[in-house]
Amino acid sequence: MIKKDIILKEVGKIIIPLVQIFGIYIIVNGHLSSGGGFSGGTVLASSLIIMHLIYGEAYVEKNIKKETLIKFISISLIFYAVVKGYSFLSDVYNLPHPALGPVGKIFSAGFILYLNIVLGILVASIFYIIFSIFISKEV
Amino acid sequence: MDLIIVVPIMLPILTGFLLGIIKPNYNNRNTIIISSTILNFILILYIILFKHNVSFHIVKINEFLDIYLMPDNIGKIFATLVSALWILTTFYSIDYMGNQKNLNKFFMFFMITEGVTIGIAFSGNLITLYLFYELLTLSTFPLVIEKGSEKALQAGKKYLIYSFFGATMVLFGIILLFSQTQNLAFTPGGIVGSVPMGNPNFYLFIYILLFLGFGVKAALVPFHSWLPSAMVAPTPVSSLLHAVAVVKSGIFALGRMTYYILGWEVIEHTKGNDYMLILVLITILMGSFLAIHQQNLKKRLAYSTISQLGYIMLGLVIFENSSYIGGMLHMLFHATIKITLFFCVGAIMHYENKTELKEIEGIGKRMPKTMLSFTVASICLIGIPPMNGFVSKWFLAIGGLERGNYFVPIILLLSALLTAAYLIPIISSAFFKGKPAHDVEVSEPNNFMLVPIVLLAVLNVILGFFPNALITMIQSAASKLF
Amino acid sequence: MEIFTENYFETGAIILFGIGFVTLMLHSNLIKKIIGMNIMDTAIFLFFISKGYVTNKEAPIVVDITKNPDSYINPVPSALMLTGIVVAVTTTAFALALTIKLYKHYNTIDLEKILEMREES
Amino acid sequence: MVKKMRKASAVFITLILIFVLLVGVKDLPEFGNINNPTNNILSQTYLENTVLETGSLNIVSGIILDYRALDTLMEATVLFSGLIVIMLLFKS
Amino acid sequence: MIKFIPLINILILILFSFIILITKKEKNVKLMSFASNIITFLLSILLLTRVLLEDFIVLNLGKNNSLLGIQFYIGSSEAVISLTFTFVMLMILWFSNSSVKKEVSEIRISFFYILINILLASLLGVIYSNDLFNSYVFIEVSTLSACGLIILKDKKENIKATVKYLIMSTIGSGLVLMAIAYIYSITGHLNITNINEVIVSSYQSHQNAVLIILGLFTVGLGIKSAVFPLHSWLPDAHSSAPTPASAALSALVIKVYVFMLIKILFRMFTYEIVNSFIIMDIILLLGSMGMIFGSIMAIFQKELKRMIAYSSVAQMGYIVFGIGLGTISGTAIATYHIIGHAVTKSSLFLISGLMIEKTSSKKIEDLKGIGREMPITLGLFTLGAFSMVGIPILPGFISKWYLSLACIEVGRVPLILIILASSLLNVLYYFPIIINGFFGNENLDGKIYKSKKIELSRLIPIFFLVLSIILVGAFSSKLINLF
Repeated sequence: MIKKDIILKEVGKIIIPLVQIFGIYIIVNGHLSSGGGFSGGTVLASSLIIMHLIYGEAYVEKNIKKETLIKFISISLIFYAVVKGYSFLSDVYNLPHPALGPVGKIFSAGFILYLNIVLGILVASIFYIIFSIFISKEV
Repeated sequence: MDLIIVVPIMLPILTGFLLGIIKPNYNNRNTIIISSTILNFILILYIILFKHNVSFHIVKINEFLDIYLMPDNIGKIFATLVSALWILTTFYSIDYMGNQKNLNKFFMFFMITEGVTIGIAFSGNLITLYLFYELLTLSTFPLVIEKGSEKALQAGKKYLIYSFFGATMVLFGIILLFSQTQNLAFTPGGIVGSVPMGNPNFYLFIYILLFLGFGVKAALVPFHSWLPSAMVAPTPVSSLLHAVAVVKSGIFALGRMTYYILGWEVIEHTKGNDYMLILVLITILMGSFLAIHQQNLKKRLAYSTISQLGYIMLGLVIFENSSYIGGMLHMLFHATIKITLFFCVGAIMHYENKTELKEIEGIGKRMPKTMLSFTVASICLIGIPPMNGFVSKWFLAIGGLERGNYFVPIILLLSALLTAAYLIPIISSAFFKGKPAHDVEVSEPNNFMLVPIVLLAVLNVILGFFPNALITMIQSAASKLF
Repeated sequence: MEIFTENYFETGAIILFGIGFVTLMLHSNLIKKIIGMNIMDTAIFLFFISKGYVTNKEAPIVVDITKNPDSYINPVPSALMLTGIVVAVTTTAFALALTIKLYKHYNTIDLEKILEMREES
Repeated sequence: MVKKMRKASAVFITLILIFVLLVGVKDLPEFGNINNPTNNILSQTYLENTVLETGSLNIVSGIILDYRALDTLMEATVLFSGLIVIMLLFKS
Repeated sequence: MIKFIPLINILILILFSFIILITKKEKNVKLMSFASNIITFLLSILLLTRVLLEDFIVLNLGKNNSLLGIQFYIGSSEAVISLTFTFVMLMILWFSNSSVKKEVSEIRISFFYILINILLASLLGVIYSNDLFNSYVFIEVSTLSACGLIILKDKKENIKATVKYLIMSTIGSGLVLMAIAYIYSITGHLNITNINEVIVSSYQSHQNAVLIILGLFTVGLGIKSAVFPLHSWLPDAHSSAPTPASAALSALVIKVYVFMLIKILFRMFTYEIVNSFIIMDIILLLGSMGMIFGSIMAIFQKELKRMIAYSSVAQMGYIVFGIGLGTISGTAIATYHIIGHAVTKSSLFLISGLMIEKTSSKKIEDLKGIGREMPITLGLFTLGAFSMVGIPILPGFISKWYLSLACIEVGRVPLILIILASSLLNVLYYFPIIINGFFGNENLDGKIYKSKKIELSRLIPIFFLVLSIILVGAFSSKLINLF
């Protein structure tokens, strides 16, 4: 196990929020600039992984439990599938769906923003869970 | 109401499954199978007498796979033969098999085999015939390996592999034929003559494939060796295999194929029958010669079967009216004769458990009725006038002469001599060797076994004296062909 | 020959693919096999992406709407390869997990040794 | 010895594969050419319609999240099944 | 709304699998999995009836735009195959309802149901999808979930088999993706129909590229569907997996890839194009070799499940053979054989699972006399074996017959010998089991089997499968006319 070095902890205090904010930025700007759910989710997952490496698993567990992450995964996948199924239907039968909004703003582009967010959550939690499985003791 | 022609096929099969399911005890089983066989015989007689040119589609899956029944004269005669002999065999085997365990399975397949054989007799097109042919292999296999010993399993495997090999050749032929004719129904004179005649070598190939394929079950010489090794089966089974069910089905299929599918003009045009004639003559002589050297009685009879089957096939490769009649007659007569011989040998095996030739000296004094019937049957088989064997051989010889094959009667005479040569020693050693008659106490088999034997012997004689009814029936069928 | 210099992008991708393939075939070490798998996938992505490139045009991210859409490269390969990359990542993760498990069972990650053990037992 | 043979055959197969694929590359259109079949009606329509129909300035994410969203859904399912399989592997 | 059934099938299956992940109670897990599969089955029936009315359905996903979006194409063969697959999967679930516990540890059971749902969804996706890259993604999903099904048993050999399978299928999907890249670079489309329009006009100018594309697709999909020389992963994987899983893998999974090969060869390229290349002869050769060598290798197997796995290599040979003939009738009979073999092989695997569980031994020679213990089970096995051997009216016979007719049609009569030879070889390895099972006595004495009672809960689905074998045979002419 990695030695809990004071420098690591202090730097982590600064770095981790930056990384998370950067990831969230990538996710929500997925439809405006390059990036999107997957890349942003990976960045978020990397922040969680750094947290796990520096402060140990218990610390992460205190903030986010594995069960919650799994619930996140399942719920976000369900949301994604339902929304996309609905949008496929609405394309054919012109059912109502959210307005595209002003092009170039954050809140625009219909479903894409929400799908990006969902994907971000999904990817982040899946990658973190896989990492924690790999690193965990029982292996 | 054409559905009735399905009943003789389904009744024995259902009886068999009934036996398999409810597993009755000795007496119930006997009543069930005896009543079922007799009922079946009556049904078939009814069909023959009152149902003319009936036909029935059981299931029509697509243009080639329709299971179609159409009994004509030949089929009816074959079915009668089968059902009649089956009754006798049933009585015989009830006594022979005795009261050993899991006989229900034996009789189950015994009954199923009867149904399948009648199905072969009634089948109205080649694919139905093929289906029942495969089923016959599958349903007789358990009878062959009934003893369950390692030797029996080996013989069974041999039988299975030979039969499936033959069936595969048949299937190949059928596929090639179907690709040309798009039709497989039995029609007198053949179906190939109707479609434009293609390359004769193609039809020659088909003919040879089908002949050899069906010939495997008919113990044609290159493929005969399963028959002697299938002798491990209990005697009723082997008598059925030889006299009635299996080999005769092969012969019957050959007849169907020759006269009802390809048509004899076509075959003659391809010269296929000349090649086959050679094989058939080899079969006749080789069977007789091999039979002389056998010491085991059942093996001797087996090889004699091979040569006698050669006679019948002679009637199928010489395209003459009288030789066709001769072949068909010999199919029936050989059935009755050979089953008699097997029953006698089986009785000796069962009561004296003697299987070798040298063991049975003086057996004729112990069981005179049995050996007397054996003698009658042998005389018939040798073909001494006016016994029935003579009639059929006469027609065969006439056919050969009409065709101008003068060596056919010569070969027939020669093989008759050989027949005598392998049957007379049994009789002589049975009657004229061993201890004098007065100090041998007579012990005949009991009536379950004896009555069928005597009945069959008498039947042979009767058929020998009054064959005309049969001849006219066959003639009416043959008149459509020639 | 000059066609290879013109299609230098595809040529390089193909050679990279060959390197990955031979790594996968040659080494019996599972980790090296997985590395080979990844090189192969990356080569294919490179090959596919190169299909979308058009000389002196820019990435398909609209900065001002008024610009002529013809001034962007073909976006389809990029879109497809985003999907492909995630698939490859998942497969790699699964392969690594299998390797860990195999190591727990056999104490070696040499596939040939492991396969030989089957013959013994 | 057998191992050497296998290695040699592996190298041989790879060389054949590379050669075949390069022959294919020789047959492919020129790299980066504007007239390639890849720059066809499909890519043109994407470039023109994406911003208008989906309102996403990033055309790629517009494609993967709207036009070809089924791909992305399945991609998420791939991730999901990968997670399932790995969890399954380490459940004991 | 009916035209959305394909999408609804896939969505329902994966949605329920997502929900199962966070459900705790095992009862609810089973309930949801059954519910989703039954819904899918019924919807597939509905879809088939619709397709029979208007002979194909095209569904555009994504702005309802046939050019930009992803397209589903459901012809009659797709509809029939999806109906068959859903039916078989439902029967497998019914069977495994009571028997998964015996092979899979308690905590992994919910994963089994998740993987089954995802697997079926991805298979249906590969069948429906008319878009190359989308099919590729579906293929990856199916590969991962198939691997998961294999490692449900926590044994050494399972993991080893999975590693083999994973490496082989990664190479396969790599080649497929490469082929997609090539085809995209010479046509610029991903939709099979659009590619077809472009390629028919322009394939002369890219002869080598088209040949290489055909080769890459054939090898890549051939690895995944265990076509003969590339089958080395199959026996380990299919024999070590738990019984329901191996039934699903051997009956459904390998078929899908070969069906995608059919779509690519004959719908994307046309008969004229593929017949003008040497590739068809190679495919024909592979099929013939598979038919012969698969059966020969099956003869020498000691374990029952390995033998059945090798026999499915041989049966894949039949399908590939039908494809390799390169005629419409050959393709139709290949599609028919996909269906017939799906039902037959699944029932054989489930029955073998029952036998193995009863005798608690994988070996074939330990099955002697099993017919006395479980006559009904061995009887059903016999019917399945008859279909493999080719007794008339059963699917195996009909496939052989039509394949032979197709051979005559293209004037390749000697090939019929290969078909008949392989059916003879089938006799050689299926009949000993039946014979020894029914008539081999020596094994019975001194051997005490477990309880004699028949558990209907697992015999009924097998019975339905065997019934469907007979039905597939009985309606063969209608089916083949559909394709």
